[in-house]
Amino acid sequence: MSVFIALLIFCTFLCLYRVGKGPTAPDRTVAIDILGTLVVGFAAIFSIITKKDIYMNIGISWALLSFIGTLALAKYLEGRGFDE
Amino acid sequence: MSESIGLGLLIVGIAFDVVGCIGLVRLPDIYNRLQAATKCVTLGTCMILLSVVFYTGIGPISSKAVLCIWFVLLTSPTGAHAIARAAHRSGIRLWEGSFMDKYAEDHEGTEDKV
Amino acid sequence: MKRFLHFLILLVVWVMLTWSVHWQDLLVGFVVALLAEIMLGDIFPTGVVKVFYPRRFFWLVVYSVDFFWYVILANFDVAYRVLNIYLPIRPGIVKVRTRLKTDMARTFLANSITLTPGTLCVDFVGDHIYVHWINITSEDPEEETELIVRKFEKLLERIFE
Amino acid sequence: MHDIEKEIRESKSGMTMIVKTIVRFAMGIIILFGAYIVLYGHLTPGGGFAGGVILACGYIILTLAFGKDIALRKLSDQGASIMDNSGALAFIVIGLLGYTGGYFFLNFIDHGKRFELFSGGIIPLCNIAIALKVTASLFAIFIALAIFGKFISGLVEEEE
Repeated sequence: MSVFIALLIFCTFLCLYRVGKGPTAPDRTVAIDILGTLVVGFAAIFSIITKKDIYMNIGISWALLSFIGTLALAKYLEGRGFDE
Repeated sequence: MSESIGLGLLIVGIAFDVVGCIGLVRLPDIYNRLQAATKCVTLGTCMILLSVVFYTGIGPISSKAVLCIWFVLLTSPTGAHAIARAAHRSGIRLWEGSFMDKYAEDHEGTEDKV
Repeated sequence: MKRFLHFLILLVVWVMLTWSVHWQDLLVGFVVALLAEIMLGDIFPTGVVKVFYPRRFFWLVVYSVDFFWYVILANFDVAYRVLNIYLPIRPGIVKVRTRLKTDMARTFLANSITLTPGTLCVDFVGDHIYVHWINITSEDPEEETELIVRKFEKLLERIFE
Repeated sequence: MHDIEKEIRESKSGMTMIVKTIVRFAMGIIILFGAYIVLYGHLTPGGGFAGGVILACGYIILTLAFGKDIALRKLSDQGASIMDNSGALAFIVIGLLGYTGGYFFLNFIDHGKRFELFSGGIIPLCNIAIALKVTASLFAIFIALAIFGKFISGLVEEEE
Protein backbone atom coordinates (compact mmCIF):
# COMPACT_ATOMS: atom_id res chain seq x y z
CA MET A 1 0.00 0.00 0.00
CA SER A 2 2.86 2.41 0.75
CA VAL A 3 3.89 2.23 -2.92
CA PHE A 4 0.45 3.50 -3.98
CA ILE A 5 0.56 6.32 -1.46
CA ALA A 6 4.03 7.28 -2.72
CA LEU A 7 2.73 7.37 -6.32
CA LEU A 8 -0.20 9.58 -5.28
CA ILE A 9 2.21 11.93 -3.47
CA PHE A 10 4.22 12.07 -6.72
CA CYS A 11 1.00 13.12 -8.54
CA THR A 12 0.42 15.77 -5.88
CA PHE A 13 3.87 17.22 -6.48
CA LEU A 14 3.21 17.34 -10.25
CA CYS A 15 0.04 19.34 -9.50
CA LEU A 16 1.94 21.62 -7.13
CA TYR A 17 4.52 22.23 -9.86
CA ARG A 18 1.70 23.40 -12.13
CA VAL A 19 0.27 25.57 -9.34
CA GLY A 20 3.64 27.23 -8.87
CA LYS A 21 4.64 27.63 -12.50
CA GLY A 22 1.34 27.94 -14.37
CA PRO A 23 1.70 31.01 -16.57
CA THR A 24 -1.92 32.14 -16.15
CA ALA A 25 -4.54 32.06 -13.42
CA PRO A 26 -6.77 29.39 -15.06
CA ASP A 27 -3.81 26.97 -15.14
CA ARG A 28 -3.53 27.25 -11.39
CA THR A 29 -7.29 26.76 -11.03
CA VAL A 30 -7.15 23.53 -13.03
CA ALA A 31 -4.30 22.22 -10.88
CA ILE A 32 -6.21 22.98 -7.67
CA ASP A 33 -9.32 21.26 -9.02
CA ILE A 34 -7.29 18.13 -9.83
CA LEU A 35 -5.62 18.28 -6.39
CA GLY A 36 -9.07 18.14 -4.79
CA THR A 37 -9.95 14.97 -6.70
CA LEU A 38 -6.62 13.37 -5.74
CA VAL A 39 -7.36 13.92 -2.04
CA VAL A 40 -10.51 11.80 -2.47
CA GLY A 41 -8.22 9.01 -3.71
CA PHE A 42 -6.04 9.42 -0.61
CA ALA A 43 -9.09 9.11 1.64
CA ALA A 44 -10.17 5.94 -0.19
CA ILE A 45 -6.75 4.30 0.24
CA PHE A 46 -6.69 5.17 3.96
CA SER A 47 -10.13 3.62 4.37
CA ILE A 48 -8.81 0.40 2.75
CA ILE A 49 -5.85 0.30 5.16
CA THR A 50 -7.73 1.06 8.38
CA LYS A 51 -11.15 -0.48 7.47
CA LYS A 52 -12.90 2.54 9.03
CA ASP A 53 -15.74 4.41 7.32
CA ILE A 54 -14.83 7.86 8.66
CA TYR A 55 -12.33 8.34 5.85
CA MET A 56 -15.12 8.04 3.29
CA ASN A 57 -16.94 10.88 5.08
CA ILE A 58 -13.82 12.96 4.55
CA GLY A 59 -13.78 11.94 0.88
CA ILE A 60 -17.39 12.97 0.23
CA SER A 61 -17.03 16.31 1.99
CA TRP A 62 -13.74 17.02 0.20
CA ALA A 63 -15.34 16.33 -3.19
CA LEU A 64 -18.13 18.76 -2.27
CA LEU A 65 -15.82 21.52 -1.04
CA SER A 66 -13.54 21.25 -4.08
CA PHE A 67 -16.61 21.59 -6.34
CA ILE A 68 -17.54 24.81 -4.54
CA GLY A 69 -13.99 26.11 -4.87
CA THR A 70 -13.94 25.38 -8.58
CA LEU A 71 -17.26 27.14 -9.20
CA ALA A 72 -16.21 30.19 -7.18
CA LEU A 73 -12.85 30.47 -8.95
CA ALA A 74 -14.51 30.06 -12.35
CA LYS A 75 -16.93 32.84 -11.53
CA TYR A 76 -14.07 35.05 -10.35
CA LEU A 77 -12.13 34.40 -13.58
CA GLU A 78 -15.13 35.45 -15.65
CA GLY A 79 -14.92 38.80 -13.88
CA ARG A 80 -18.36 38.78 -12.27
CA GLY A 81 -19.46 39.30 -8.69
CA PHE A 82 -20.20 36.23 -6.60
CA ASP A 83 -23.86 37.08 -6.15
CA GLU A 84 -25.04 37.88 -9.67
CA MET B 1 -10.58 -13.48 -5.12
CA SER B 2 -12.28 -10.15 -4.51
CA GLU B 3 -9.08 -8.78 -2.95
CA SER B 4 -7.08 -9.51 -6.09
CA ILE B 5 -9.73 -7.76 -8.22
CA GLY B 6 -9.49 -4.81 -5.83
CA LEU B 7 -5.70 -4.78 -6.11
CA GLY B 8 -5.92 -4.80 -9.92
CA LEU B 9 -8.39 -1.91 -9.94
CA LEU B 10 -6.19 0.02 -7.52
CA ILE B 11 -3.10 -0.40 -9.74
CA VAL B 12 -4.98 0.63 -12.90
CA GLY B 13 -6.58 3.60 -11.15
CA ILE B 14 -3.31 4.96 -9.81
CA ALA B 15 -1.64 4.44 -13.20
CA PHE B 16 -4.37 6.61 -14.77
CA ASP B 17 -3.90 9.23 -12.04
CA VAL B 18 -0.17 9.41 -12.79
CA VAL B 19 -0.82 9.69 -16.55
CA GLY B 20 -3.31 12.50 -15.96
CA CYS B 21 -0.87 14.46 -13.81
CA ILE B 22 1.94 13.98 -16.36
CA GLY B 23 -0.47 15.34 -18.96
CA LEU B 24 -1.14 18.31 -16.69
CA VAL B 25 2.58 19.12 -16.77
CA ARG B 26 3.44 18.25 -20.39
CA LEU B 27 0.63 19.55 -22.59
CA PRO B 28 0.97 23.05 -24.02
CA ASP B 29 -2.14 25.09 -23.13
CA ILE B 30 -4.93 25.17 -20.58
CA TYR B 31 -7.63 23.48 -22.65
CA ASN B 32 -5.45 20.47 -23.48
CA ARG B 33 -4.36 20.20 -19.85
CA LEU B 34 -7.95 20.32 -18.74
CA GLN B 35 -8.86 17.51 -21.13
CA ALA B 36 -6.10 15.14 -20.04
CA ALA B 37 -6.33 15.87 -16.34
CA THR B 38 -10.13 15.73 -16.03
CA LYS B 39 -10.58 12.47 -17.94
CA CYS B 40 -7.74 10.54 -16.37
CA VAL B 41 -8.05 11.72 -12.78
CA THR B 42 -11.84 11.23 -12.72
CA LEU B 43 -11.63 7.65 -13.96
CA GLY B 44 -8.58 6.94 -11.77
CA THR B 45 -10.28 8.14 -8.60
CA CYS B 46 -13.47 6.27 -9.46
CA MET B 47 -11.44 3.07 -9.89
CA ILE B 48 -9.73 3.56 -6.51
CA LEU B 49 -13.16 4.02 -4.91
CA LEU B 50 -14.44 0.91 -6.71
CA SER B 51 -11.51 -1.06 -5.35
CA VAL B 52 -12.65 0.00 -1.86
CA VAL B 53 -15.94 -1.80 -2.63
CA PHE B 54 -14.07 -4.97 -3.62
CA TYR B 55 -11.68 -4.86 -0.67
CA THR B 56 -14.19 -4.36 2.13
CA GLY B 57 -17.26 -6.17 0.81
CA ILE B 58 -20.82 -4.93 1.23
CA GLY B 59 -21.09 -2.68 4.27
CA PRO B 60 -20.98 0.93 5.47
CA ILE B 61 -17.66 1.72 3.79
CA SER B 62 -18.63 0.49 0.34
CA SER B 63 -22.03 2.20 0.38
CA LYS B 64 -20.29 5.51 1.08
CA ALA B 65 -17.76 4.73 -1.64
CA VAL B 66 -20.61 4.27 -4.14
CA LEU B 67 -22.07 7.64 -3.11
CA CYS B 68 -18.64 9.21 -3.56
CA ILE B 69 -18.25 7.70 -7.06
CA TRP B 70 -21.62 9.15 -8.02
CA PHE B 71 -20.68 12.58 -6.67
CA VAL B 72 -17.25 12.69 -8.38
CA LEU B 73 -18.73 11.57 -11.72
CA LEU B 74 -21.38 14.29 -11.50
CA THR B 75 -19.24 17.23 -10.38
CA SER B 76 -15.87 16.72 -12.06
CA PRO B 77 -16.91 17.30 -15.73
CA THR B 78 -19.11 20.20 -14.61
CA GLY B 79 -16.15 21.89 -12.95
CA ALA B 80 -14.04 21.34 -16.07
CA HIS B 81 -16.73 22.94 -18.23
CA ALA B 82 -16.99 25.94 -15.88
CA ILE B 83 -13.22 26.49 -15.89
CA ALA B 84 -12.93 26.15 -19.68
CA ARG B 85 -15.71 28.67 -20.31
CA ALA B 86 -14.34 31.11 -17.76
CA ALA B 87 -10.81 30.83 -19.18
CA HIS B 88 -12.02 31.54 -22.71
CA ARG B 89 -14.09 34.48 -21.54
CA SER B 90 -11.24 35.91 -19.49
CA GLY B 91 -9.26 36.20 -22.71
CA ILE B 92 -6.92 33.18 -22.69
CA ARG B 93 -6.18 32.33 -26.34
CA LEU B 94 -5.58 28.84 -27.65
CA TRP B 95 -2.07 27.44 -28.17
CA GLU B 96 -0.42 28.88 -31.30
CA GLY B 97 -0.29 25.41 -32.91
CA SER B 98 -4.09 25.20 -32.73
CA PHE B 99 -6.11 24.55 -35.81
CA MET B 100 -9.26 26.64 -35.52
CA ASP B 101 -11.24 28.57 -32.93
CA LYS B 102 -14.92 28.83 -33.86
CA TYR B 103 -15.84 30.20 -30.43
CA ALA B 104 -13.62 33.27 -30.77
CA GLU B 105 -14.77 33.79 -34.40
CA ASP B 106 -18.44 33.71 -33.46
CA HIS B 107 -18.01 36.13 -30.58
CA GLU B 108 -15.70 38.55 -32.41
CA GLY B 109 -16.73 42.12 -31.72
CA THR B 110 -19.90 41.25 -29.82
CA GLU B 111 -20.74 42.45 -26.35
CA ASP B 112 -20.57 38.86 -25.11
CA LYS B 113 -16.79 38.73 -25.47
CA VAL B 114 -15.16 40.06 -22.32
CA MET C 1 -45.01 12.85 -8.24
CA LYS C 2 -41.72 14.71 -8.62
CA ARG C 3 -41.58 15.66 -4.97
CA PHE C 4 -42.42 12.15 -3.79
CA LEU C 5 -39.63 10.77 -5.97
CA HIS C 6 -37.20 13.33 -4.57
CA PHE C 7 -38.19 12.30 -1.04
CA LEU C 8 -37.62 8.61 -1.86
CA ILE C 9 -34.19 9.32 -3.36
CA LEU C 10 -33.19 11.27 -0.25
CA LEU C 11 -34.39 8.46 2.03
CA VAL C 12 -32.35 5.88 0.06
CA VAL C 13 -29.27 8.12 0.28
CA TRP C 14 -29.80 8.45 4.04
CA VAL C 15 -29.95 4.66 4.45
CA MET C 16 -26.77 4.34 2.37
CA LEU C 17 -25.02 6.93 4.56
CA THR C 18 -25.94 5.39 7.91
CA TRP C 19 -26.14 1.75 6.78
CA SER C 20 -28.55 0.78 9.51
CA VAL C 21 -32.26 -0.06 9.63
CA HIS C 22 -32.66 0.61 13.35
CA TRP C 23 -35.90 2.48 14.05
CA GLN C 24 -34.09 5.51 15.52
CA ASP C 25 -31.96 6.02 12.40
CA LEU C 26 -34.97 5.57 10.12
CA LEU C 27 -37.10 8.01 12.15
CA VAL C 28 -34.43 10.74 12.05
CA GLY C 29 -33.85 10.04 8.35
CA PHE C 30 -37.57 10.41 7.65
CA VAL C 31 -37.70 13.79 9.42
CA VAL C 32 -34.50 15.11 7.77
CA ALA C 33 -35.52 13.97 4.28
CA LEU C 34 -38.95 15.56 4.75
CA LEU C 35 -37.40 18.88 5.82
CA ALA C 36 -34.94 18.86 2.90
CA GLU C 37 -37.78 18.03 0.51
CA ILE C 38 -39.93 20.91 1.78
CA MET C 39 -37.02 23.33 1.45
CA LEU C 40 -35.58 22.24 -1.90
CA GLY C 41 -38.17 20.05 -3.62
CA ASP C 42 -39.29 22.75 -6.05
CA ILE C 43 -35.87 23.18 -7.70
CA PHE C 44 -35.38 19.46 -8.32
CA PRO C 45 -35.42 18.91 -12.12
CA THR C 46 -38.64 17.41 -13.50
CA GLY C 47 -36.88 15.35 -16.16
CA VAL C 48 -35.63 12.81 -13.61
CA VAL C 49 -39.13 11.35 -13.20
CA LYS C 50 -39.07 10.06 -16.78
CA VAL C 51 -36.04 7.85 -16.12
CA PHE C 52 -38.05 5.55 -13.85
CA TYR C 53 -40.39 4.29 -16.58
CA PRO C 54 -39.27 0.69 -17.32
CA ARG C 55 -38.48 1.15 -21.02
CA ARG C 56 -36.46 4.33 -20.44
CA PHE C 57 -34.66 2.67 -17.54
CA PHE C 58 -33.58 -0.15 -19.86
CA TRP C 59 -32.10 2.39 -22.27
CA LEU C 60 -30.35 4.08 -19.32
CA VAL C 61 -28.59 0.79 -18.53
CA VAL C 62 -27.58 0.41 -22.20
CA TYR C 63 -26.33 4.01 -22.18
CA SER C 64 -24.29 3.43 -19.01
CA VAL C 65 -22.47 0.45 -20.51
CA ASP C 66 -21.84 2.34 -23.76
CA PHE C 67 -20.62 5.39 -21.84
CA PHE C 68 -18.29 3.33 -19.66
CA TRP C 69 -16.72 1.77 -22.77
CA TYR C 70 -16.08 5.23 -24.25
CA VAL C 71 -14.56 6.47 -20.96
CA ILE C 72 -12.05 3.59 -20.92
CA LEU C 73 -11.25 4.30 -24.58
CA ALA C 74 -10.76 7.99 -23.78
CA ASN C 75 -8.26 7.23 -21.05
CA PHE C 76 -6.11 5.02 -23.28
CA ASP C 77 -6.31 7.75 -25.94
CA VAL C 78 -5.04 10.37 -23.48
CA ALA C 79 -2.31 8.02 -22.25
CA TYR C 80 -1.16 7.48 -25.85
CA ARG C 81 -1.02 11.21 -26.55
CA VAL C 82 0.66 12.19 -23.28
CA LEU C 83 3.33 9.48 -23.16
CA ASN C 84 4.29 9.85 -26.85
CA ILE C 85 7.49 11.89 -27.26
CA TYR C 86 6.18 13.91 -30.22
CA LEU C 87 2.81 14.92 -28.65
CA PRO C 88 0.52 14.02 -31.59
CA ILE C 89 -2.11 16.73 -30.98
CA ARG C 90 -3.95 19.07 -33.34
CA PRO C 91 -6.28 21.05 -31.09
CA GLY C 92 -9.05 23.53 -31.86
CA ILE C 93 -12.59 24.54 -30.98
CA VAL C 94 -15.36 23.34 -33.29
CA LYS C 95 -19.08 24.04 -33.32
CA VAL C 96 -21.62 21.23 -33.45
CA ARG C 97 -25.39 21.17 -33.43
CA THR C 98 -27.66 19.07 -31.25
CA ARG C 99 -31.34 18.25 -31.60
CA LEU C 100 -31.95 17.54 -27.89
CA LYS C 101 -34.36 19.94 -26.19
CA THR C 102 -34.73 19.23 -22.46
CA ASP C 103 -32.30 20.48 -19.82
CA MET C 104 -31.48 17.06 -18.36
CA ALA C 105 -30.67 15.55 -21.76
CA ARG C 106 -28.44 18.48 -22.69
CA THR C 107 -26.61 18.36 -19.36
CA PHE C 108 -25.94 14.65 -19.68
CA LEU C 109 -24.81 15.16 -23.29
CA ALA C 110 -22.34 17.88 -22.27
CA ASN C 111 -20.89 15.85 -19.40
CA SER C 112 -20.62 12.77 -21.63
CA ILE C 113 -18.78 14.82 -24.25
CA THR C 114 -16.35 16.01 -21.59
CA LEU C 115 -15.52 12.49 -20.44
CA THR C 116 -15.18 10.80 -23.85
CA PRO C 117 -12.19 10.61 -26.22
CA GLY C 118 -10.50 13.88 -27.04
CA THR C 119 -13.40 16.29 -26.55
CA LEU C 120 -14.28 18.95 -23.94
CA CYS C 121 -17.52 20.93 -23.84
CA VAL C 122 -16.70 24.66 -23.62
CA ASP C 123 -20.04 26.41 -24.00
CA PHE C 124 -23.69 25.85 -24.87
CA VAL C 125 -25.35 28.61 -26.91
CA GLY C 126 -28.87 27.93 -28.20
CA ASP C 127 -28.77 24.62 -30.06
CA HIS C 128 -25.03 24.74 -30.65
CA ILE C 129 -22.25 23.29 -28.53
CA TYR C 130 -18.71 24.61 -28.75
CA VAL C 131 -16.39 21.63 -28.31
CA HIS C 132 -12.65 21.73 -27.77
CA TRP C 133 -11.23 18.81 -29.77
CA ILE C 134 -7.69 17.61 -29.12
CA ASN C 135 -7.17 16.02 -32.54
CA ILE C 136 -9.27 17.53 -35.34
CA THR C 137 -9.81 15.06 -38.18
CA SER C 138 -12.32 16.92 -40.34
CA GLU C 139 -13.45 20.47 -41.08
CA ASP C 140 -16.97 19.74 -42.18
CA PRO C 141 -19.55 20.64 -39.49
CA GLU C 142 -21.86 17.77 -40.46
CA GLU C 143 -19.11 15.23 -40.13
CA GLU C 144 -17.99 16.69 -36.82
CA THR C 145 -21.53 16.47 -35.50
CA GLU C 146 -21.70 12.88 -36.70
CA LEU C 147 -18.45 12.00 -34.91
CA ILE C 148 -18.96 13.80 -31.60
CA VAL C 149 -22.65 14.05 -30.81
CA ARG C 150 -24.66 11.39 -32.64
CA LYS C 151 -23.45 8.35 -30.73
CA PHE C 152 -24.92 9.68 -27.46
CA GLU C 153 -27.81 11.62 -28.92
CA LYS C 154 -29.70 8.56 -30.14
CA LEU C 155 -29.70 6.94 -26.71
CA LEU C 156 -30.29 10.14 -24.73
CA GLU C 157 -33.29 10.93 -26.92
CA ARG C 158 -34.85 7.63 -25.90
CA ILE C 159 -34.10 8.23 -22.20
CA PHE C 160 -35.03 11.86 -21.50
CA GLU C 161 -37.31 13.16 -24.28
CA MET D 1 -48.59 28.36 -8.52
CA HIS D 2 -45.30 30.14 -8.91
CA ASP D 3 -43.19 28.32 -11.53
CA ILE D 4 -39.62 28.42 -10.27
CA GLU D 5 -38.27 26.13 -13.02
CA LYS D 6 -39.28 28.51 -15.78
CA GLU D 7 -37.79 31.41 -13.85
CA ILE D 8 -34.46 29.60 -13.41
CA ARG D 9 -34.32 28.76 -17.12
CA GLU D 10 -35.04 32.31 -18.24
CA SER D 11 -32.93 34.26 -15.75
CA LYS D 12 -29.66 35.64 -17.08
CA SER D 13 -27.89 35.69 -13.73
CA GLY D 14 -25.85 32.81 -12.44
CA MET D 15 -23.79 30.30 -14.37
CA THR D 16 -24.57 28.18 -17.45
CA MET D 17 -27.47 25.76 -17.80
CA ILE D 18 -25.22 22.73 -17.21
CA VAL D 19 -24.01 23.95 -13.82
CA LYS D 20 -27.55 24.93 -12.86
CA THR D 21 -28.99 21.49 -13.66
CA ILE D 22 -26.22 19.66 -11.79
CA VAL D 23 -26.68 21.90 -8.73
CA ARG D 24 -30.45 21.36 -8.79
CA PHE D 25 -29.83 17.63 -8.95
CA ALA D 26 -27.20 17.45 -6.17
CA MET D 27 -28.56 20.06 -3.77
CA GLY D 28 -30.77 17.77 -1.67
CA ILE D 29 -27.95 15.31 -1.17
CA ILE D 30 -25.56 18.03 0.01
CA ILE D 31 -28.08 19.18 2.62
CA LEU D 32 -28.68 15.56 3.68
CA PHE D 33 -24.95 14.98 4.09
CA GLY D 34 -24.58 18.09 6.24
CA ALA D 35 -27.47 16.96 8.43
CA TYR D 36 -25.83 13.52 8.76
CA ILE D 37 -22.57 15.08 9.97
CA VAL D 38 -24.47 17.21 12.51
CA LEU D 39 -26.78 14.51 13.90
CA TYR D 40 -24.12 11.80 14.21
CA GLY D 41 -21.60 14.20 15.76
CA HIS D 42 -21.53 12.29 19.07
CA LEU D 43 -20.85 8.91 17.37
CA THR D 44 -18.50 9.74 14.49
CA PRO D 45 -16.07 12.62 13.80
CA GLY D 46 -17.82 15.80 12.84
CA GLY D 47 -20.35 17.71 14.90
CA GLY D 48 -22.03 21.06 14.93
CA PHE D 49 -19.34 23.22 13.38
CA ALA D 50 -18.27 20.84 10.57
CA GLY D 51 -21.83 20.02 9.61
CA GLY D 52 -22.82 23.67 9.77
CA VAL D 53 -20.03 24.56 7.36
CA ILE D 54 -21.28 21.93 4.89
CA LEU D 55 -24.86 23.21 5.18
CA ALA D 56 -23.67 26.78 4.61
CA CYS D 57 -21.65 25.61 1.59
CA GLY D 58 -24.87 24.19 0.15
CA TYR D 59 -26.47 27.63 0.27
CA ILE D 60 -23.29 29.23 -1.11
CA ILE D 61 -23.48 26.85 -4.11
CA LEU D 62 -27.08 28.00 -4.66
CA THR D 63 -25.94 31.63 -4.66
CA LEU D 64 -23.06 30.94 -7.05
CA ALA D 65 -25.14 28.93 -9.51
CA PHE D 66 -28.47 30.82 -9.58
CA GLY D 67 -27.66 34.33 -8.46
CA LYS D 68 -28.78 36.25 -5.41
CA ASP D 69 -32.51 36.46 -6.07
CA ILE D 70 -33.36 32.75 -6.02
CA ALA D 71 -30.90 31.90 -3.24
CA LEU D 72 -32.28 34.60 -0.95
CA ARG D 73 -35.76 33.19 -1.53
CA LYS D 74 -34.60 29.86 -0.05
CA LEU D 75 -32.90 31.52 2.95
CA SER D 76 -33.50 35.26 3.19
CA ASP D 77 -31.25 37.60 5.13
CA GLN D 78 -33.90 38.12 7.81
CA GLY D 79 -34.33 34.35 7.99
CA ALA D 80 -30.58 33.92 8.39
CA SER D 81 -30.57 36.49 11.18
CA ILE D 82 -33.42 34.74 13.00
CA MET D 83 -31.69 31.35 12.61
CA ASP D 84 -28.43 32.81 13.92
CA ASN D 85 -29.99 34.29 17.04
CA SER D 86 -32.24 31.31 17.77
CA GLY D 87 -29.22 28.98 17.56
CA ALA D 88 -27.33 31.00 20.17
CA LEU D 89 -30.45 31.27 22.34
CA ALA D 90 -31.12 27.52 22.16
CA PHE D 91 -27.55 26.78 23.26
CA ILE D 92 -27.92 29.02 26.33
CA VAL D 93 -31.35 27.58 27.16
CA ILE D 94 -29.99 24.01 27.01
CA GLY D 95 -27.24 25.07 29.40
CA LEU D 96 -29.67 26.76 31.80
CA LEU D 97 -32.05 23.76 31.79
CA GLY D 98 -29.26 21.86 33.51
CA TYR D 99 -30.17 23.79 36.68
CA THR D 100 -33.24 21.54 36.95
CA GLY D 101 -30.80 18.93 38.24
CA GLY D 102 -28.50 21.35 39.97
CA TYR D 103 -25.65 22.20 37.58
CA PHE D 104 -25.03 24.40 34.51
CA PHE D 105 -24.94 22.11 31.40
CA LEU D 106 -26.03 19.06 33.37
CA ASN D 107 -26.78 16.15 31.01
CA PHE D 108 -30.35 15.70 32.21
CA ILE D 109 -31.77 13.55 29.38
CA ASP D 110 -31.73 9.74 29.56
CA HIS D 111 -28.46 8.41 28.06
CA GLY D 112 -29.96 5.39 26.30
CA LYS D 113 -27.96 2.40 25.06
CA ARG D 114 -24.38 2.82 23.87
CA PHE D 115 -23.71 3.30 20.12
CA GLU D 116 -27.35 3.91 19.26
CA LEU D 117 -28.43 7.22 17.83
CA PHE D 118 -30.36 8.54 20.86
CA SER D 119 -27.55 8.03 23.35
CA GLY D 120 -25.86 11.38 23.85
CA GLY D 121 -28.27 13.14 26.18
CA ILE D 122 -28.07 16.87 25.47
CA ILE D 123 -24.98 16.68 23.21
CA PRO D 124 -26.95 16.19 19.91
CA LEU D 125 -29.20 19.10 20.88
CA CYS D 126 -26.14 21.31 21.46
CA ASN D 127 -24.78 20.17 18.08
CA ILE D 128 -28.01 21.18 16.36
CA ALA D 129 -27.94 24.61 18.03
CA ILE D 130 -24.31 25.17 16.97
CA ALA D 131 -25.12 24.02 13.43
CA LEU D 132 -27.99 26.53 13.14
CA LYS D 133 -25.73 29.34 14.30
CA VAL D 134 -22.80 28.42 12.03
CA THR D 135 -24.97 27.91 8.93
CA ALA D 136 -26.71 31.24 9.25
CA SER D 137 -23.56 33.17 10.17
CA LEU D 138 -21.42 31.82 7.31
CA PHE D 139 -24.17 32.42 4.76
CA ALA D 140 -24.68 35.97 6.04
CA ILE D 141 -20.91 36.63 5.93
CA PHE D 142 -20.72 35.38 2.32
CA ILE D 143 -23.62 37.58 1.18
CA ALA D 144 -22.24 40.60 3.03
CA LEU D 145 -18.75 40.16 1.55
CA ALA D 146 -20.13 39.77 -1.98
CA ILE D 147 -22.18 42.99 -1.69
CA PHE D 148 -19.34 44.87 0.05
CA GLY D 149 -16.82 43.81 -2.64
CA LYS D 150 -19.07 45.24 -5.34
CA PHE D 151 -19.43 48.46 -3.35
CA ILE D 152 -15.62 48.80 -3.03
CA SER D 153 -14.98 48.14 -6.74
CA GLY D 154 -17.67 50.73 -7.57
CA LEU D 155 -15.83 53.31 -5.45
CA VAL D 156 -12.50 52.50 -7.16
CA GLU D 157 -14.05 52.91 -10.62
CA GLU D 158 -15.52 56.27 -9.64
CA GLU D 159 -12.15 57.57 -8.51
CA GLU D 160 -10.55 56.56 -11.79
